[in-house]
Amino acid sequence: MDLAVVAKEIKPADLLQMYYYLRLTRTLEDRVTALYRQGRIVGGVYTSNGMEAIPVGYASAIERDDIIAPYHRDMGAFLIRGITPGEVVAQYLGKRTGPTRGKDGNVHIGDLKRGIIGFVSHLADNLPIAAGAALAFKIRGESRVVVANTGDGGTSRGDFHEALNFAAVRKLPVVFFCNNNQYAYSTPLSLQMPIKDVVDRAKAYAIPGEIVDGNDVAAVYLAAKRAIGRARAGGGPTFIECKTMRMHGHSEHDSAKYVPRELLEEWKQKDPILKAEQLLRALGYADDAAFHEVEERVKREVEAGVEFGEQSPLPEGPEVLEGVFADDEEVSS
Amino acid sequence: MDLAVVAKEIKPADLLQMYYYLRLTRTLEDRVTALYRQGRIVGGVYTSNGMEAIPVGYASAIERDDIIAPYHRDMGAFLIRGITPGEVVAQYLGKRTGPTRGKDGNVHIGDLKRGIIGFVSHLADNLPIAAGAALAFKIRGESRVVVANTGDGGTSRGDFHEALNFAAVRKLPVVFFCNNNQYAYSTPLSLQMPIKDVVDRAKAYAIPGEIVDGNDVAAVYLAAKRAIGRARAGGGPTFIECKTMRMHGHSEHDSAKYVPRELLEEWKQKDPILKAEQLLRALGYADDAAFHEVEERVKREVEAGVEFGEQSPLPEGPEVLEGVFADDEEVSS
Amino acid sequence: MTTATAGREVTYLEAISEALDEEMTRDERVFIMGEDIGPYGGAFRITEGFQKKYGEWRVLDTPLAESGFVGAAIGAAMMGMRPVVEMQFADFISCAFDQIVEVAGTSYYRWRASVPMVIRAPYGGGVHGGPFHSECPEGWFFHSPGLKLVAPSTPYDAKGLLKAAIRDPNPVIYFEHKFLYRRVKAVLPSEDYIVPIGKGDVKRVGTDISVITYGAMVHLALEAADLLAKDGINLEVVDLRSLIPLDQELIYESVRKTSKAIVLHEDNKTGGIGAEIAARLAEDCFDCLDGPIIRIAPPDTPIPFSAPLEEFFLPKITDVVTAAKKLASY
Amino acid sequence: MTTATAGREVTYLEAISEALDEEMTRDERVFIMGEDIGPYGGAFRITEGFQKKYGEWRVLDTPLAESGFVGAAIGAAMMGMRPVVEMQFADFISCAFDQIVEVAGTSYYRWRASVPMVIRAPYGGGVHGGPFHSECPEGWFFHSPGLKLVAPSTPYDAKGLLKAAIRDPNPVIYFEHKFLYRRVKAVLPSEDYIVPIGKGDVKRVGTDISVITYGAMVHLALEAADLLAKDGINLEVVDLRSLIPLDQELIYESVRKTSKAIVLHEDNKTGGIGAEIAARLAEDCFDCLDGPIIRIAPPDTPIPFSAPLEEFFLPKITDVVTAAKKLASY
Ligand SMILES: Cc1ncc(C[n+]2csc(CCOP(=O)(O)OP(=O)(O)O)c2C)c(N)n1
Ligand SMILES: Cc1ncc(C[n+]2csc(CCOP(=O)(O)OP(=O)(O)O)c2C)c(N)n1
Ligand SMILES: [Mg+2]
Ligand SMILES: [Mg+2]
Repeated sequence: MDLAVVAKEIKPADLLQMYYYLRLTRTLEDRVTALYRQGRIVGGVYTSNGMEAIPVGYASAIERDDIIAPYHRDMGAFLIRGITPGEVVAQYLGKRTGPTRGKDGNVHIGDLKRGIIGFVSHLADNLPIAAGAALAFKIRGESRVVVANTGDGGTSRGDFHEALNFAAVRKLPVVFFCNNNQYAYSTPLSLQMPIKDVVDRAKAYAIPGEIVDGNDVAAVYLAAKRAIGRARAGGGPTFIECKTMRMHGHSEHDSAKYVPRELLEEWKQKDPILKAEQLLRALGYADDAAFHEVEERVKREVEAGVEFGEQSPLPEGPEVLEGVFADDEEVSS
Repeated sequence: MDLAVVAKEIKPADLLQMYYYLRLTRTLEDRVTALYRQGRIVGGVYTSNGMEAIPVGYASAIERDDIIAPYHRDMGAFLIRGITPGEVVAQYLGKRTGPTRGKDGNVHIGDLKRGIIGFVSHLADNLPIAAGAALAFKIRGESRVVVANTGDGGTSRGDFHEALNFAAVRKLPVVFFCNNNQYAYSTPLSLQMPIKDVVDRAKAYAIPGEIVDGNDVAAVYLAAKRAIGRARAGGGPTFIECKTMRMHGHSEHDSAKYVPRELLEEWKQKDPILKAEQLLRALGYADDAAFHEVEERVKREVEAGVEFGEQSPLPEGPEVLEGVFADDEEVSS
Repeated sequence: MTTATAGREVTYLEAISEALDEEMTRDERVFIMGEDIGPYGGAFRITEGFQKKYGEWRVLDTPLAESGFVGAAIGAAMMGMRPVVEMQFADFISCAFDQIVEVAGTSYYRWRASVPMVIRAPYGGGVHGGPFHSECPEGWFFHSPGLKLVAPSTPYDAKGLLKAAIRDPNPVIYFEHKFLYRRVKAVLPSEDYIVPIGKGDVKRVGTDISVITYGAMVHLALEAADLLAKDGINLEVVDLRSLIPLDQELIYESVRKTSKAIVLHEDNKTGGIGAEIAARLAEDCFDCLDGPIIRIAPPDTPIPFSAPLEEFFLPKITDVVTAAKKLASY
Repeated sequence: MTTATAGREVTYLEAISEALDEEMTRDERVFIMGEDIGPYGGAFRITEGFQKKYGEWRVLDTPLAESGFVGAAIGAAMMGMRPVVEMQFADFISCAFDQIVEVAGTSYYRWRASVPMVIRAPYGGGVHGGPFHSECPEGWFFHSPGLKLVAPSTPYDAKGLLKAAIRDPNPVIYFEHKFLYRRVKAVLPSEDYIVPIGKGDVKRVGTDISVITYGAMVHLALEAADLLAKDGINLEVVDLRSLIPLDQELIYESVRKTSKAIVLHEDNKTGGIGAEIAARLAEDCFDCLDGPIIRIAPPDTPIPFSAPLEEFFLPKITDVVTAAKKLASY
């Protein structure tokens, strides 16, 4: 990112805060991975390692009343929206204090009070939901915006098409992010779609598209700001493709041998935390001491979270039966 | 169409044959509509009135071993593939001699021996099927091609997206036609999609797209020829948008009041049969006497078909139970 | 609230239309979406005039994309709206299956997001619609946790259940039977009322055999009951009205009284709702049964188009009569 | 044909892999499609090495689009191929629901186009996969005409049923239970064999109570049977193996012998396959039943993630023991 632009467009405190969330995400996810390796977590562990700048960037760009509809590599967005490391660990451990009280696992985190639409594993299912949330805002004349995210893989699903088409026809206040990390599980982009840039998908809907460096948190943030501004002003949806790379396996059991090592080497140089530090240094907003301080802080917070998660109680069997239906006190009103 | 091009690219006999099928389609569908009005047919009657040139054009362009995956306004294609007017009437009347022996109705006609994939009402479901048929040809190294058709409405469905994407990734020998008749039932294009030309959908798949005058059978035919040739040569799919207008209601119960009368007036001047006659006259291939002869011929054929349909037996109740599963003689092989 | 048609006889179809209209007036959060429901008023004209009255943003014509607009309804519901979506025919609900069962059905259970939406599904045969305009898809959703299902058989229930469905904080699939649209009529109360979800209704009190059914088949059972009465066999007709939650108590009460049960529906037999009812009776009311539990339902085929085939396929009055006579002999 | 592993003990997972491999060798028309099945060998590594052996056009990695690739498989099957598609997890089959039930299930019935395809669906719980990596979707398809469904419980059946499914001229959904992948082993015959679709298997002969079940629950029933034997209660364990067509004769035969039935499955209770079996027994074997038909199945909720919840949700050995003891007292 051009330093002058960043200096002009992003407040130092905001950029520092993004840096903090990048670090918090990395540290938390590394810690969760360690728990997984110790056999403490069962099931899938999907991390955003190498891609943290995308959720941190877009979630930093929204306003309090806006809504996010994330997917499975958006830890930074959960954290910014107020999900605590403790809740994340509790969720992974199936504890009652997790956002789904043990009912669901890993990053299936939703909480409308904190403006987060919970997602299902079925990829791209979150996109029509996001469009519908935006429709609600439009119908009510509220100036709220929805930001949704999908992987490159998810864009091949029919629900992607139906959601973007509907959002575009109705000019809904929703911004579609795409985390293009070049793979869907083991499948490279070339076997997923006939185009090089996922953003070309947006042409089918006459939706303005943009490609940004997904490893540059400032770039993601500014692109999000622009698109959110347009959406809020009634300009309809935007599609933002964030070029990035998945640095871990698909899930932590996957060694990702199918990814060429050189590709990983190349992208290691573009690590989003590294990039953010370079930027902060160049702008004179922070130095090594400051980075170290953040490091220490997030470590403490993550450890406190692990402790919270571990000490939280598991749910009890009969809780299975609770909460299939919302209660219908409303019906008699 | 440029006369010189037509003269050079289309054999007179072929063009005359297309004219015959345009007339046969029109006369047959008009007759079916009359039967419907008399209460002889129950259920939906979907005609291609005003759009006959599209199925006639593409089905005239394929080779014997090619396959079509039509939708509900492709009567001309059924006829060219060898479905007789009698079978069509029998199908509408629920007779045992119809292609589905009374099991299914109206234009749900399929027959692999005649290279027709039967479709379900669920629009766009035929598109992944078409891609899959093309995949079979590709795997086996056969030089056969599949031509599929959809309405403008059907392009909003997820299956459209998944089919075109897959076909493009794998460069499958399939040609996608779109009958853009400006409405999906009562819904105008502007509420279906944010783009003016449906062909823009193809950009998402880097599929070559073309717009043709869907009321000009020669234009449709030549576009189909080109696309089929490319598909056969390994060049992958093409998307062809045929601009046209639905001149009847969605189904025959629908008076289509929602369509501006001027629009219908305008398109009446562009009637595909009228256009074909102008072309044939200008090329000197046929005159009024010839047209009259075709008219008489198709009338006779349609009447014979109606008689066949009416005199055919209805199926008997217990036939319901037959044919849920194909028999499994194969299994022991 | 008094309705426009107070005192006048209305059809089942009009009852649906009235319920929608009144709820849209009563509650700003209610809006409707679907194919051709705007200026056209819907394939069955249930929303005729609605767009004029409520505007383009409360009566939305959608692209032809069931998964997309059901998903959008879910999202809007999560944001506090009360969407009612129309399937043009229930048959097309298969296109939205994933959103309904995976998202709508599980969100409250997993993360406490209630999804107060209604899917209107015009379903059922007897209208010569063929395999894709006559389906009974309720069996699939009966086996999908987190969804409520209702299926009225009368104008009164049609209106009251749709209102209850719209006011319910959960996703409700409202199965409206196309065959009944213009065939059943009734004078409805002039004041606002609901029919509570989860409560069945005994449509005919009897003593000898319980016929447990719903939708269009309720009328078939009532006709059979009239015939059988002449033979001294006295049927009780239990109309489930709600499929989920099922009014198990009402079913058990009836069968405890009659000791004999016929379960009747129009959906395919295998794995249908009748199987569940029979299974519950076989488990919980075993000691009170004086004969086998007979299910009457179509065979396991798609519903065919041709008249003689469709007639063979659908349950008939004679099926009920035969089954009742068989049971009476136990 | 002799298999690579003749004489060696293979897991359920390896049995599936072998069946696929042998059928691909035996029949050129067989090809496989799915997400990550190529170089990666599939999420569960069932197709490891297949792409090397059979090439890129018989082992196709697809875009992430279940409806599209299931539809493509249907089209290829219509053209005479024998596609086998893999759902990465059975849970995602909801995304392809429409193509499966409306197109695959009805094409032969309507216009005589046979659709010889197989959908492999890794399903089931007990693996802490949470709501979307543990589903049992068989109940939906059990209620969809035109599909065959199989659900093996042993390596022998897994191999033989997959081969039969591939050779069958109809669409077959093959439910392979993830919990069993590496937990059950057997030495398989060295010669080619199939397990015929539509035939159940008595996995344990008994006299007192029939337990009718399939998939992973077969092993639960067998363990319960061992325990109960000590109390002098002798269970017969009927493994359905095929869900459609159901081996009704075998079920009836067993229950006629024992006069008592427990139906056990892992899919949600309401509207599950157990309901159908109980309903058939309550209708056709009413006179031979000496006690209620007891169903054991999870409650009507999504399958939860957390260990104590999942444990509560899934049927347990003690559930079978309790039910058997109750029945024994009749
Ligand atoms: C509909 C559906 N099919 C299959 C899967 C299994 N699956 C989980 S993640 C994944 C790959 C996702 O790729 P992408 O969308 O690019 O996201 P990424 O993991 O690369 O961030 C697959 C195939 C799924 N979750 N949903
Ligand atoms: C998935 C699905 N939803 C709804 C319908 C009901 N329906 C039948 S035809 C039609 C409009 C089709 O429009 P288009 O694709 O443009 O074809 P046209 O009839 O204009 O040729 C609709 C909504 C359907 N057949 N399939
Ligand atoms: Mg990816
Ligand atoms: Mg159209």
